Amino acid sequence: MTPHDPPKKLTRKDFVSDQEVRWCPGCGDYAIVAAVQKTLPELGVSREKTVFISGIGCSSRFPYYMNTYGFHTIHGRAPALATGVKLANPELDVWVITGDGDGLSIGGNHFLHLLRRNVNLQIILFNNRIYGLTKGQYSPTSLIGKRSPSTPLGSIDYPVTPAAFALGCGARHVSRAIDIDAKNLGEMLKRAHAFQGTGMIEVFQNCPVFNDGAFTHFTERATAADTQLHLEHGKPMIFGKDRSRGLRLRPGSLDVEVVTIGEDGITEADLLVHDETNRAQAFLLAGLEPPSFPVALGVLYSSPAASFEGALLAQNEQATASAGVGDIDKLLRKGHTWTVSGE
Amino acid sequence: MTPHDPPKKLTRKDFVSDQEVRWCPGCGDYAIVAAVQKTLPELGVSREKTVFISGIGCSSRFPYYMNTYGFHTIHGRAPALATGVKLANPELDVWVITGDGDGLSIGGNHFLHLLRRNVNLQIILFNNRIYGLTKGQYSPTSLIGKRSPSTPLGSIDYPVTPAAFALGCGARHVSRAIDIDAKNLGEMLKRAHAFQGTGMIEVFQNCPVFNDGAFTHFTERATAADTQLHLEHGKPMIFGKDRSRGLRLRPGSLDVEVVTIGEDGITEADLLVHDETNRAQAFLLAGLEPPSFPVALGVLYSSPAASFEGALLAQNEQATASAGVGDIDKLLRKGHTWTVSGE
Amino acid sequence: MDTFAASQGDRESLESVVIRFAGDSGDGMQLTGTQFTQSTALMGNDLATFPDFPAEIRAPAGTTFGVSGFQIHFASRDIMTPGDAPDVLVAMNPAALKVNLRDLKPGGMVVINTGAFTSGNLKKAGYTADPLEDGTLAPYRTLRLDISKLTLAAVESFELGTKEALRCKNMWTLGLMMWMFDRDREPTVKWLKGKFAKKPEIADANIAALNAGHAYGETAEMPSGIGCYTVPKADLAPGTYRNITGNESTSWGLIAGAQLAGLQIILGSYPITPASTILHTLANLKQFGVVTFQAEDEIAAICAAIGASYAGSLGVTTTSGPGVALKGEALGLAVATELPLVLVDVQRGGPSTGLPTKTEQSDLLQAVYGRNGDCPLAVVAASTPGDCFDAAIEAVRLAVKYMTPVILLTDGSLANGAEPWKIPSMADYKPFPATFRTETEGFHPFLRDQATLARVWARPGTPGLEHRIGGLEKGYDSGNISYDPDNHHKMTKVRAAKIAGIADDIPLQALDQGEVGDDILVVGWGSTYGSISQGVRAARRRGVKVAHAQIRHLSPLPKNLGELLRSFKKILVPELNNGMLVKLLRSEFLVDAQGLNKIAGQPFKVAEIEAAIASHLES
Amino acid sequence: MDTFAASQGDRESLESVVIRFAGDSGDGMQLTGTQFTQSTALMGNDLATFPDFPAEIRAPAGTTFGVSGFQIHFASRDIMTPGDAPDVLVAMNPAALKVNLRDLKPGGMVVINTGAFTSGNLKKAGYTADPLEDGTLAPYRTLRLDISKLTLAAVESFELGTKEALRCKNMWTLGLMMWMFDRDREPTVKWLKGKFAKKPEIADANIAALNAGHAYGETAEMPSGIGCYTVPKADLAPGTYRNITGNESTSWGLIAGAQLAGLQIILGSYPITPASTILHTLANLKQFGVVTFQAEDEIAAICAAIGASYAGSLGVTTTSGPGVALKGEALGLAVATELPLVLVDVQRGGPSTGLPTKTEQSDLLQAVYGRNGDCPLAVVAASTPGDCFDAAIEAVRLAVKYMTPVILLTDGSLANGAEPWKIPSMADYKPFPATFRTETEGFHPFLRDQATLARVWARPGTPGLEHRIGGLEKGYDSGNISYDPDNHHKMTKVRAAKIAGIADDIPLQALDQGEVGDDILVVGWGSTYGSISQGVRAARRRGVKVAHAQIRHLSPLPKNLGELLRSFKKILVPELNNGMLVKLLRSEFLVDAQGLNKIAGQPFKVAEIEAAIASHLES
Ligand SMILES: Cc1ncc(C[n+]2csc(CCOP(=O)(O)OP(=O)(O)O)c2C)c(N)n1
Ligand SMILES: Cc1ncc(C[n+]2csc(CCOP(=O)(O)OP(=O)(O)O)c2C)c(N)n1
Ligand code: SF4
Ligand code: SF4
Ligand SMILES: [Mg+2]
Ligand SMILES: [Mg+2]
Repeated sequence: MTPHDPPKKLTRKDFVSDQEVRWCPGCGDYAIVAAVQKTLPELGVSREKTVFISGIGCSSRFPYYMNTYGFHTIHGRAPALATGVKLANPELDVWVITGDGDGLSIGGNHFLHLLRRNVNLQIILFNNRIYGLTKGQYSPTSLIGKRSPSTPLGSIDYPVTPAAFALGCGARHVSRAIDIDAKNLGEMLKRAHAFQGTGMIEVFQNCPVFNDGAFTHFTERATAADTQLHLEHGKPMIFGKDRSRGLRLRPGSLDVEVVTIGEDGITEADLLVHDETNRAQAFLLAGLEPPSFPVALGVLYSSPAASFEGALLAQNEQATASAGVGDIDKLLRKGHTWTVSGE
Repeated sequence: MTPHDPPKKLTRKDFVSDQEVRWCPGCGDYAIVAAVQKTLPELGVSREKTVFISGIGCSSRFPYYMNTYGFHTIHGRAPALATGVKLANPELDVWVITGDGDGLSIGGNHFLHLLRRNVNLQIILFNNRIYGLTKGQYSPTSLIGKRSPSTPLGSIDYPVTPAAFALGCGARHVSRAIDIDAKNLGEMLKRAHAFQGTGMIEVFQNCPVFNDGAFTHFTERATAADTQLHLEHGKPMIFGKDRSRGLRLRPGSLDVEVVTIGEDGITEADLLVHDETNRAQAFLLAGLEPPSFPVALGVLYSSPAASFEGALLAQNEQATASAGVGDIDKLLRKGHTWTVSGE
Repeated sequence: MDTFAASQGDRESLESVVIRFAGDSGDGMQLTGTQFTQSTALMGNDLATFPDFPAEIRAPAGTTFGVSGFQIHFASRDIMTPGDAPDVLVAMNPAALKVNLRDLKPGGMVVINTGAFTSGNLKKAGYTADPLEDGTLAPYRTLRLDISKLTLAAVESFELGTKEALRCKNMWTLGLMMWMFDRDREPTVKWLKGKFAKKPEIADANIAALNAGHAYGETAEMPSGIGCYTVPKADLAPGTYRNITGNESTSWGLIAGAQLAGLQIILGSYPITPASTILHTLANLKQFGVVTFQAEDEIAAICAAIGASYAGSLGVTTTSGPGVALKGEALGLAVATELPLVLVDVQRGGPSTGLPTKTEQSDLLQAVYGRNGDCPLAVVAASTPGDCFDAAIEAVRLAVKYMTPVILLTDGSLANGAEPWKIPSMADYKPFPATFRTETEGFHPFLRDQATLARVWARPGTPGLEHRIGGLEKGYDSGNISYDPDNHHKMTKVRAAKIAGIADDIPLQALDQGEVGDDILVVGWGSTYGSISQGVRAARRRGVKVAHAQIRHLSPLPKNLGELLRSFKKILVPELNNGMLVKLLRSEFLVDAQGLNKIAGQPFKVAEIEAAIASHLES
Repeated sequence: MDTFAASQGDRESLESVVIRFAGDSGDGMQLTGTQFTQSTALMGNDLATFPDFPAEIRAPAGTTFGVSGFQIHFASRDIMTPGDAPDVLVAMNPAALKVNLRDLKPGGMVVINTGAFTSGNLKKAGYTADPLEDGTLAPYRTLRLDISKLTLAAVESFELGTKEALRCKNMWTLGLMMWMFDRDREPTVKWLKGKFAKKPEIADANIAALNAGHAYGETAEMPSGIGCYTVPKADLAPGTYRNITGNESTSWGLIAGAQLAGLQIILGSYPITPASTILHTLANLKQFGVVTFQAEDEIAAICAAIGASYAGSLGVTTTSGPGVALKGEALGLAVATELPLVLVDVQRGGPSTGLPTKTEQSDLLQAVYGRNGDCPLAVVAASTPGDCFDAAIEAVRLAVKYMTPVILLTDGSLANGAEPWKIPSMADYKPFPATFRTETEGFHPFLRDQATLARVWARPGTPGLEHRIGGLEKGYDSGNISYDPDNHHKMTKVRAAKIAGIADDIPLQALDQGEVGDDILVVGWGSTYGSISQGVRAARRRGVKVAHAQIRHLSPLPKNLGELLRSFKKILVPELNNGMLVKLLRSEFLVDAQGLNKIAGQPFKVAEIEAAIASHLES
């Protein structure tokens, strides 16, 4: 380990690298990189201990723009690379950057195993429901009927819902934000960072070139209040322009419905209260979609547990404690040996 | 297509191949192959249209024992191979055979995409919570603390729950059975086969050599009634030796509790009624585990939708209908051409 | 355009011209180039093109890494390369000038949109001084126009927003260049009408810009050194021609091959540059019975193709280098189970992600050797964009006839480059129908045709042929799993002999130019065909005794190749890699072949080949 | 055991003996063999072993595919192979006899457990007649005993169930064989006590069986032709010895190498036969600072290793052929980012799943060429089980010094085979500590050491060295992404030169036997060392002028190799594949090397090498 000075007070600019940004004008990625650059100083982290690891895709160029350590790896494999980094040096603060193609198409398996292992790092999934870098083919999150160069008659695969998938994988911290909603995004970055384990953030990211407006039905300012449900642990699930609507458990079944406070005698007390630690509830929330439901944003699920690298490295300490620091000469001579003397 | 005679009445024996079975004595795989061989004649399928496709693992030797078409492919890739088979010939009746390592470790990504696409085939996951073929390393479904050749101090990864994972992937038919419970297993095979889409069956399979008794805490005859919950659509969730216990929704939250009928004024009417089409409920059921809860068996979730190959091949028909059967000479001459005459 | 010179009055006749259109990614240079090409093709010139995209993503306007280029070489004689250096550079902004000027021939012409030479753009391009002023352009003839302004004026009446209106400046420029080189605007007008059928005002504005650019040339007085030209028809073989890119012709060749085999294609593919457009093209041709499946990853793509072949279709998978690296294990399964399969590898710059949008030939050894075990398969390469059609048919033929995976190697320059192509007629191709086993008597799945050594193809669904196959070794006489030592030896030898035997079924290696007895043989493969061919021709014109052979079949190699090679004293092997074919030739035939290697993401220049021949002869 | 003959009274002294223990998978033959080996090693004989497991899974008892074998060759002179053909076959059941009898030397001895020759077992083994009766055994000397019954009697007093009791029959057999060849039972007794420490009655029963077998030999009258023997000590170099398998010594070598480099190992691995036991061994050695990570798949395994190297540890990944095929793309990333990495490939029979439990050398070309792009790396091979230790250290050294992935090739026969190994002392190895950049002045991540061309290693966590790397091409002078054509050419050449330069840092190729001027040179690599060495020795004894070179460094090849090869008129290259090294030698040095190829999942027999030398000399 190199000596580590107490972090001096850094600013956003300290995290901006000297590389020219190569995203299309108007790309949602700009807002995300800005949010990260703004948030890092607030987290009090140092540049040298921060590492961004990405796969391949437009989003995966992210590390180049961060004045920290960075590794732009190969398509889909960033979670595995990042796991190796944490095993080698658990003190590093690792952020994995991936896209809906990179993370859920070619990289789906590593995404699964990273989440279930609960390696202590943050993973930001840039979901633009399209393959940007390869010029606009549909992705695993594209909605059915998506016309793209590879699906001229419209896609037919049922899309995967990243948050639901993550929960199925055993993820322990699942959250959601919108590229241009800097406030909530910043908050989600902080929450994921604070989480001891894999903090997963899905960011709905607009690709103006190949999939413009994929999320406008719930990101538009005008209708946001009615189409977004901002979750807060311990708080009832309220939304709507005048905060008059809410989610209620449909009596006697595992299902929710939208209700209006004040109508049919419904009060705030009838609403479902968000419990971040309830996995089944998070799964249900992950599946809600406009127009029938608002989109659930914020921390859907958060339930800490030991981190993978922590437990693994503890075994190394345990082994050393019980067997002593390994001595190779002794190792080679353990068990049956015999000596031939020079006669 | 080769001409296809109406299937003659076949028996179990017709589905037994001439290859010697190479599993260890006592392996749960024997019971599963027997159940499949017994069930196929009951489904009225023909040998020549039936195809078993597997990856690599003890379980993946399955196709050799079936007197049908079979393909023992490479590790983890059977779902992708099988998708290709269905695209080439949707009339084939395809069964994918995989293990917890084959399907959820190296093959996790293909498992995900097969399920979300809803290709019309059946997939049987032999879950013995261990890598059998490679001599006993822990697998993604091994419980924490599993001592194995690669984890002498015990495994530390949180296991994946196959049914919950499948639901997160967007699976539309998720069921569970026990290797030696021939009745329920046969039933599940039939249900999966009847399902138009990917019918997923997780089979708890004992590996007496490397992971003996992994499931005895709920498969033992003596305690089975108290540790198994057999789901039936539209029926209340009752279990227990004298069928006196049941699952109830914990009032006001997305959570269940075990209750005793007759105690505290609880009647059957208070119990949760199984709804196969409720995905969030299925997710919750998938996570129930002894000793606090019984293990949910049977069809956890079933919600049909168009099959992938059906929709894809329909596009081909649509294209042909609108553009006419392709004529290559015309294709080559479409667009700008010019003629050079021999002067 | 050796004879290129100024002229003011009548059109000067030129034998050949190389123009490079260059601008920002957003400037529509690819379209401009394509339309110029289309029109040039219709004029009856021979031509070759080379589009050069920016790497990966649309960069912010004005930056050098966002520059997009399109080079066209057209002539009244037959040509085979997009040209070494442009005679004319069209630079739509400072970045385009910055990146491309160094390639321009001394004394060449630069057409400049001065309207884009703002101080902001100059800075973005990395210019500290204005190249229009500081003498940078002194060695060249320049035509400086504020194309932006001229375009705005031309489309004023359509009342588009400024942004929309400025989008027409590529058409204005195209119009001007069409005037300059005497091209017909009609095809472009037609194309614009079709493309913007739903937005006729946009079509009309573009047409107006096109015409205005042309009119400008007709009427405005040109500075000295700038004239107008004509390039007479080339003497092409009679027939109907079209312009074609390599990825198009690969796609069509696959369809044609499948039809000749009587099979449907199942394409399993995962998008990757520069192979993706094959997937796109085939996805639009479903009426040909092609099923296209965009898989979740490279491995699933090939595995689905293998599954499809197992089920009796022709499995195809298309990718580029990194994708091939991922497919190695599955390729091995196809070799072991002896199933037909075509893998198209559109090679690009490596290693690793490398230079994704640049061309290279560095997957040859991966194609031949990149799998575990003794794992032989057939490898075929295409040499020009149009040739991809025949190469694809050949790949399908070998795959089906020999029950083997075949790797078809093309590359980025073939994929995106275009050339006029004499359209063949399907009637001229001999069908090679696949046969499926139906006879149950004596059947086992590894029964072989004694001539080809191909195993039988027994489709699931066929009554009585139920069988199991897999990646484990199989008994020669039963097809069942076999761990027998001698059997494994025999099967390994049979698999090798099957591929080696293809040599009896492919043409003998011919010389493209020159003859046995010449002083030196230049041996190439793949997309270097044009450069080598022209380089050799030039050297021969100078009296050098040099011959040229271009190898299509790389595994197995042609039967007579060793003898042919040994009949030359010197052998030069130009490759766009660090030396791969040269290794195969040396090890196979023990000839002292020497490499000429360029690993710069770009095709050989004709001059580079010529120079290498000269220096190799001296050495 | 050429001098093998019957004797009844005193022990007859033999120079060498080959015994094969064979039985059902459940019969504990591997244990029996290992214990016999242990004891033989302690007796001071030289020895080599070859375990031969059934493929993949435990098969139902009594079947031929469930037969497990363990061959040991021990002698009073130095030997290097497990022996061509057994002198003694121990057959615990009919299937074992069926599978192994054909390998026995004519006139050899068969020890048979007649108790297992039930009609059921005969049928399972595929015998239609009883081989004990039908003359099958006539060419051999047989010792027929109902070992099952004798064992039951021996352990009667322990009141085990019959099944448990019968489990002791391998110890009974071992006791008998120890009597026959004069081995010490003590180490086995000790081992049994340790192994069954928690079940002392099982330990005692086994010991009783062992002793009973021995006593049987002492007391019972042997049939004619069966005697008792002794094999005197071998003349081994002085030192402390142990018995070691290749996978053990590979594991230990990796640890030793990491310690010499001052690095911790992060092993990313996915289980696969026959490599898994390296993972198992290292998982048990956490006190050496090795972190073992069983990844979700082959790709994650290597990617985690690359991540670990990026973070400043030594990333290692272990696998076999199909796993290597999957790791190609990631290997390319490690080459492009120039990170140290050791990939251990324990080769097995291919292609595809092939023969997973059998040995082969067919990944050589995959190791050298199996990636997209020009993607050079170093390749090192181990030649004996014990040599895996030094080969692993060498792989680590090159990886760290040259910032490159290194592939270490071993194979199934090395992995599971054992030999007595003179234990080295760590003090005899020169450390090669890794250095990490800390100086910020003038830093960029692709700064190179001008001697080795290795780039600097700048560990995340180091203040002031923040930087970004990746798989895209990098500028030689900045380390930033570069699409510049000339830069790509330069970087490709530098990557190649770095690997080629390793040739200056490895030993010159020496001759193991013979000298320049001999009539023929036999060139091998990897596990063929023992067979070639003995084959050459035998030929030389017969007066043939034959030399032997075994190549450790396969990429780059030793500097003097070309010269050495060219100084022989004939070159023979035996390989357990269809011809791979021979291709490299021919293309690199243009020498007419010829292959001797065996692709049967088994090592060469000494006699096969000898015969090939003879026939090659004649040709
Ligand atoms: C092995 C391999 N196959 C294919 C590709 C091509 N490729 C690069 S990025 C990408 C998809 C990117 O999509 P996504 O992850 O959603 O990122 P986005 O560009 O949308 O941010 C693909 C298919 C590759 N780089 N490597
Ligand atoms: C590429 C590759 N890597 C590793 C292996 C080794 N391998 C074979 S089966 C297997 C795991 C089997 O586990 P599972 O799928 O649970 O099947 P089981 O044997 O338990 O039925 C592994 C790791 C392989 N065959 N191929
Ligand atoms: S293609 Fe889409 S995602 Fe990629 S940089 Fe452009 S706008 Fe952003
Ligand atoms: S190892 Fe386990 S899973 Fe495999 S065949 Fe034996 S008992 Fe069955
Ligand atoms: Mg995307
Ligand atoms: Mg398993």
